[in-house]
Amino acid sequence: MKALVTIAGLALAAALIAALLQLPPAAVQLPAQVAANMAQSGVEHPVTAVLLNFRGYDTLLEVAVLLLALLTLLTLSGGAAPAPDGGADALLRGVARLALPLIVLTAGYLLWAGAHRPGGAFQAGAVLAAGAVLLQLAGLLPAWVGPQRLLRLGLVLGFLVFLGVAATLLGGGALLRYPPERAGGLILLIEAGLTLSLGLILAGLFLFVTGRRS
Amino acid sequence: MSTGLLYALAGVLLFVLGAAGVVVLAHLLRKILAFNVMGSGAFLVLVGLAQREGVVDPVPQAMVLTGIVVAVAATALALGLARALHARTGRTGLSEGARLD
Amino acid sequence: MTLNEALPLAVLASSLVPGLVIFALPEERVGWRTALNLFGAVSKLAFVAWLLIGVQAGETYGFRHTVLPGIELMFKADALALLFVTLSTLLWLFTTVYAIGYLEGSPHRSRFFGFFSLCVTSTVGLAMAGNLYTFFVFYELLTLSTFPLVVHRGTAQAMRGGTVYLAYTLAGGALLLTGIVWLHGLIGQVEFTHGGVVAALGPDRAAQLKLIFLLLIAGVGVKAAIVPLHGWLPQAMVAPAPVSALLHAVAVVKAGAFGIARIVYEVYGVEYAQSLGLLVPLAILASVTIVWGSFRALFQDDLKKRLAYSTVSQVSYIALGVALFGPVGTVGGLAHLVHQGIMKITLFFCAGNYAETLGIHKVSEMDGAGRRMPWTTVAFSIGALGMMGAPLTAGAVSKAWLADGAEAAGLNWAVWVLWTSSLLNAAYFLPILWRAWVRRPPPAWPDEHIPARGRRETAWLLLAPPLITAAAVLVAGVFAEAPWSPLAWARLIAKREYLEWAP
Amino acid sequence: MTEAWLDPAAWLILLPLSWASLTFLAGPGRGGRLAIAALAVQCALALGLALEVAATGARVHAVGGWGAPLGIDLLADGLSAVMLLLTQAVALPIAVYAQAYFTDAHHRQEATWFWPLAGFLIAAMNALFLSADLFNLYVTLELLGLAAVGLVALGGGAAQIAAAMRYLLVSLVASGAYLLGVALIYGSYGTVAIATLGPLIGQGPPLAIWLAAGLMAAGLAAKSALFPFHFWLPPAHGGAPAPVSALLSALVVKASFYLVLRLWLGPFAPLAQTAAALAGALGAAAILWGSWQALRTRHIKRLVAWSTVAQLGYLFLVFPLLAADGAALQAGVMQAVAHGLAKAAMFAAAGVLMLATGRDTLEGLAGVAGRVPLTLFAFGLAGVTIMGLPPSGGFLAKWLLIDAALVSGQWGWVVVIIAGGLLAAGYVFRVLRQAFLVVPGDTGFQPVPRRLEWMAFVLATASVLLGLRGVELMALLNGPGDGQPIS
Repeated sequence: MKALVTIAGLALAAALIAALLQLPPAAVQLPAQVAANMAQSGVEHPVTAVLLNFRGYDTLLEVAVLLLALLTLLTLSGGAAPAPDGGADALLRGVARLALPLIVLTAGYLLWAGAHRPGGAFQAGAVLAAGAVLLQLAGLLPAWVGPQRLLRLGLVLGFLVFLGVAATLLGGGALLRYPPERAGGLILLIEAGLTLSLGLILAGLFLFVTGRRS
Repeated sequence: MSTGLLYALAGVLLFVLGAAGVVVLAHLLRKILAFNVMGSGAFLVLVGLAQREGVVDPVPQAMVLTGIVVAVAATALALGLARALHARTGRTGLSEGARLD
Repeated sequence: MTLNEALPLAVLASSLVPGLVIFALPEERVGWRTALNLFGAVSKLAFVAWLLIGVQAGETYGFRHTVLPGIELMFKADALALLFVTLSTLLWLFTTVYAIGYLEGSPHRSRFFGFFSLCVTSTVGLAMAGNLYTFFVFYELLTLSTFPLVVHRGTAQAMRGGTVYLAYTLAGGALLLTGIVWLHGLIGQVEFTHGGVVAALGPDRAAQLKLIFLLLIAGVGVKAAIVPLHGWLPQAMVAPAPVSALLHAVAVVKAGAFGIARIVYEVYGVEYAQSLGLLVPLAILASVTIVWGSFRALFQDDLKKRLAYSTVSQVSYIALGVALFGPVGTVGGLAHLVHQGIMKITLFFCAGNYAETLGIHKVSEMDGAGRRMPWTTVAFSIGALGMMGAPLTAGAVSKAWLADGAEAAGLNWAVWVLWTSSLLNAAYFLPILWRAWVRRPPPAWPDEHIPARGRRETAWLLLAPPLITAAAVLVAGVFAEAPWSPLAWARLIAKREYLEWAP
Repeated sequence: MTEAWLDPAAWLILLPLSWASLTFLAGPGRGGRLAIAALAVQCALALGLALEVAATGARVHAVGGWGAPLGIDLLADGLSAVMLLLTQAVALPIAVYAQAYFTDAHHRQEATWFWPLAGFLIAAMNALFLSADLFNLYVTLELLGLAAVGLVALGGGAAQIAAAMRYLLVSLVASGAYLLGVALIYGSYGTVAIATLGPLIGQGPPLAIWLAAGLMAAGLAAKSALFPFHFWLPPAHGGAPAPVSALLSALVVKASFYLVLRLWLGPFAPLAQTAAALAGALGAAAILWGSWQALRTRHIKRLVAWSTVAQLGYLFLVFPLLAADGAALQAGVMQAVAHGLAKAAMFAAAGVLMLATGRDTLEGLAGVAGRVPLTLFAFGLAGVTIMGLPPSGGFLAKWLLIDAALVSGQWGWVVVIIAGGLLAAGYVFRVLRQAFLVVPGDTGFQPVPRRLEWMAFVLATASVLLGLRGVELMALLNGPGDGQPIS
């Protein structure tokens, strides 16, 4: 088995490398099109423009993928009692308390910065989630059990806002077709919603699972 | 040879390495890590190959961001399943499963 | 939709709709079920009578529905179709009456009568099929709707019989399908047409056409129980008597024989089939089956199995008639399609009566049965004599035409086949009659369910159907020359197939 | 052209996404009625879209208003309209079934997040059938894969989790291969829009495109459980709760097949002939091996799941015949639709049989025919389609396949198709025979909600009646006029 896989892998790698080395230049140049349409995109950073405007539909589905992962984890661990406090040491607890405001601040900055430089909702949400994980490790935040209504609302809010915007814009002629003058505001609205929800989802991926010691 | 192409070639190697790992390794954690190596390889090819002429292309970068999030979700799900399997059977791999089902 | 389109559909619906309703009826609604069954059977008969009158007057009845581009579900109630439709409809009526009596008080009757109606629907649809596609649809539906009837008793033995039945018929269906699709690819939709449709393909396709003929005949030959494809028929005798009666004397085996007639006359055309040299091998195959079936029947002690082997033999008379090139043989074969049906159903009804009344299942148990059940035994005797081809019975008429047809076709050996078979028929039927009439009855019957009350030897519902069909055997024999006899109808068909022939 | 506001294509994606989130919000085990109502609307939407496509031809919805290649296009043509119709038509009865199934005491604890997971699953399929962008298709594939894995794990038992894990790993490696293919394509041409790629690949593809096509086809074949990548399917489909098995077997595996077909007929058409014989050979192996295993297994649902492995093989037989005859495409689509309806019916019926007998083995079925006759009838009708007997949709599919094989002189496939049908009869009648056995005494059968029986029956009847109305489906597939099947 191993030998077979090795041979197949080597052959595939060799073929791929050979293919890459003889590749002619691409026929379509999207960067030029991206640059030409930046003014209508409502943001200044090209990656954000692609992510939330030109290919915003990908992002919509990608949030659904995250929600799905969380849902499945919930079916696996639903109803388990949270583990007793780990009793983390005082130093960790202190650091976590100090770091929390900084984490929130950083997340806010990343969200705002996404419009014109690398950053945005995912990065911000990830930082928030990291904060939640840190708190849990420090024993300041209990692990989560089956989500209550408010938490469920928080988890799907970003996605619902995104969907709502997408559906509303359908009236303008197409799914997610932002009017250029309002694009910036709408994208910020979506990003804000996503930051909260993605933070909760990513945190949930950890906090719903740690509840149970196997 | 441009930097972009170099990245792409490295990506090919990582992809093949990771894919082989998923197939060959027995421990689920290793399989999951191998999958991540494989995914990273594909991302490198996507970004690197598009920029082999030296022009920065934001489209594949955005795609890779999407891909990373998908990979995060998949990894979390896989870890959750592995944990649940371990909790119920004490097993850390699938191959022993053949006997049980 | 015009009336001429609607009538064939009405014939189908008159058994399909009651069947579906019966499925939904709770088990205990006996009255409703009986009413529905009889209403369906009688209204079907009325529709068929209407069709008969119309077709004789030269009307054409048909219906088409496109299923896929180039594939149509197509019904055509022509003379040949009506021969089979009328037979099935009449015998369905009698069998329904018989089955109501036979199954009284047994479980799963809704299921039984539901599938029974579906089975008749399939038979009638198959008879009226206007092209090979439609023929195949109903051919397979017939298999599917009869399987639950064969295994109705739910015993392990019934399951074995059902499995053998399925294995044979589905495999046959697969061969048939291959042949049909192949032909379809060559000439498009294969509509049944007087004189055939494949001759236009030209001589360079002859080899392919021969192979296709082999596939088609092998496919329908399974249901027609042509040797060596007959193995399922004796096994399927585990079914309840009404099922054996209708399905294995009429619907299923006749579907096969009827298919042979359609393929030879209206797909290949007799003349073209003859020029390809396909008819003589078919005649040989039919002859082998006739003799082999009769021969095997000799050694069966189980009454229904003896009848089953007799069916194997008798159904091939039809195939033989079709294979005899010339109108006389055709008339004989087609008339036998009807005659054999009424004779064999009589025999199966009687066999069911012996089993149901006295628990007699074997020939060796029949001693003196004629004294205990004279009327049943009279009916049985008429059926048996008909099978032997005794004068004044329907069997004599068809055998005479077949023998003439063989001579006309120049196949004198086929006449000898018919004689041999008649002798063998006598050899396996006469001992039964001897035992029943002459031997003394045993002190106790194997398993007497229904005690004799005065002149009534068994339940009326069981006795009336075989008496009527036995009477029909005589009527069809004595009045063979009447304008409404099965023979007259067979001549009408032959006249239309052989355009230059005047009967 | 309808108003953009009412574009059914967009709503077929938005609606299930919305009810998936709302049923999550409603809480564990809740939201069934909302889902059923929404699915009814989706059925109407799919029908509306199909009528529109049939009347005016394929239509494009440029998401964000940018248009390919900068933006993502949604494309609704005959093929996608057929698949969308199938998806909604199967999902609605199965949702009604699921609601009754999960209120049953034995299965209530499995219900937790069924509705949101099912919603995302259906949204993913609708999105996949409509997408005309290779990278967007990757995202929909992942969405679909994770939703399916989540549903398989729903039961929560060790066997189910192991099956889900195996399914997830296959699915991830497969979509990884697909993604690498997309990366190579983007690298070669600078776009992933299918419409833009078609003419580019037609000009003589470099080696990278051949490899990309191979990687993508292999990944999708693994997701479709094509032999020899089928090993994950029987435990996953055979172990999940009945409504889940129905959705997975009837629809999910078809989604990746659809994508193979779409790519083969579309951008990869210039490369298509190379691997066609291989695809056919693997399909043939799947038919024989899957049927053989279905004849051997002791468990009802395993039997049905192995039957899926076999029936998927027929879909891949289409590829070697595509070049020869237009009938092959029709056959493939007909088979996909007929099998979808029939397999959903079969799993639904199998679920009822297991509820009624309280056992999951074939042996336990003895005598069940008298207790749930409607279900057994449904199983039989679905079986008619699976065996490819008339007048079912499966029969038309088989007819068209044999026709295409004979016309192109490829006799070998005919033998496989016929043999597969007979083997299918073998395993379908294994179940029916056992159910017809009469057993004496009290068998201890449980009562079953009638709604479960009726939904199995409705789906099975649809799969058979499809055989009488093939014309409409083919007209939709071919588009208005007698033009080429799909652009």
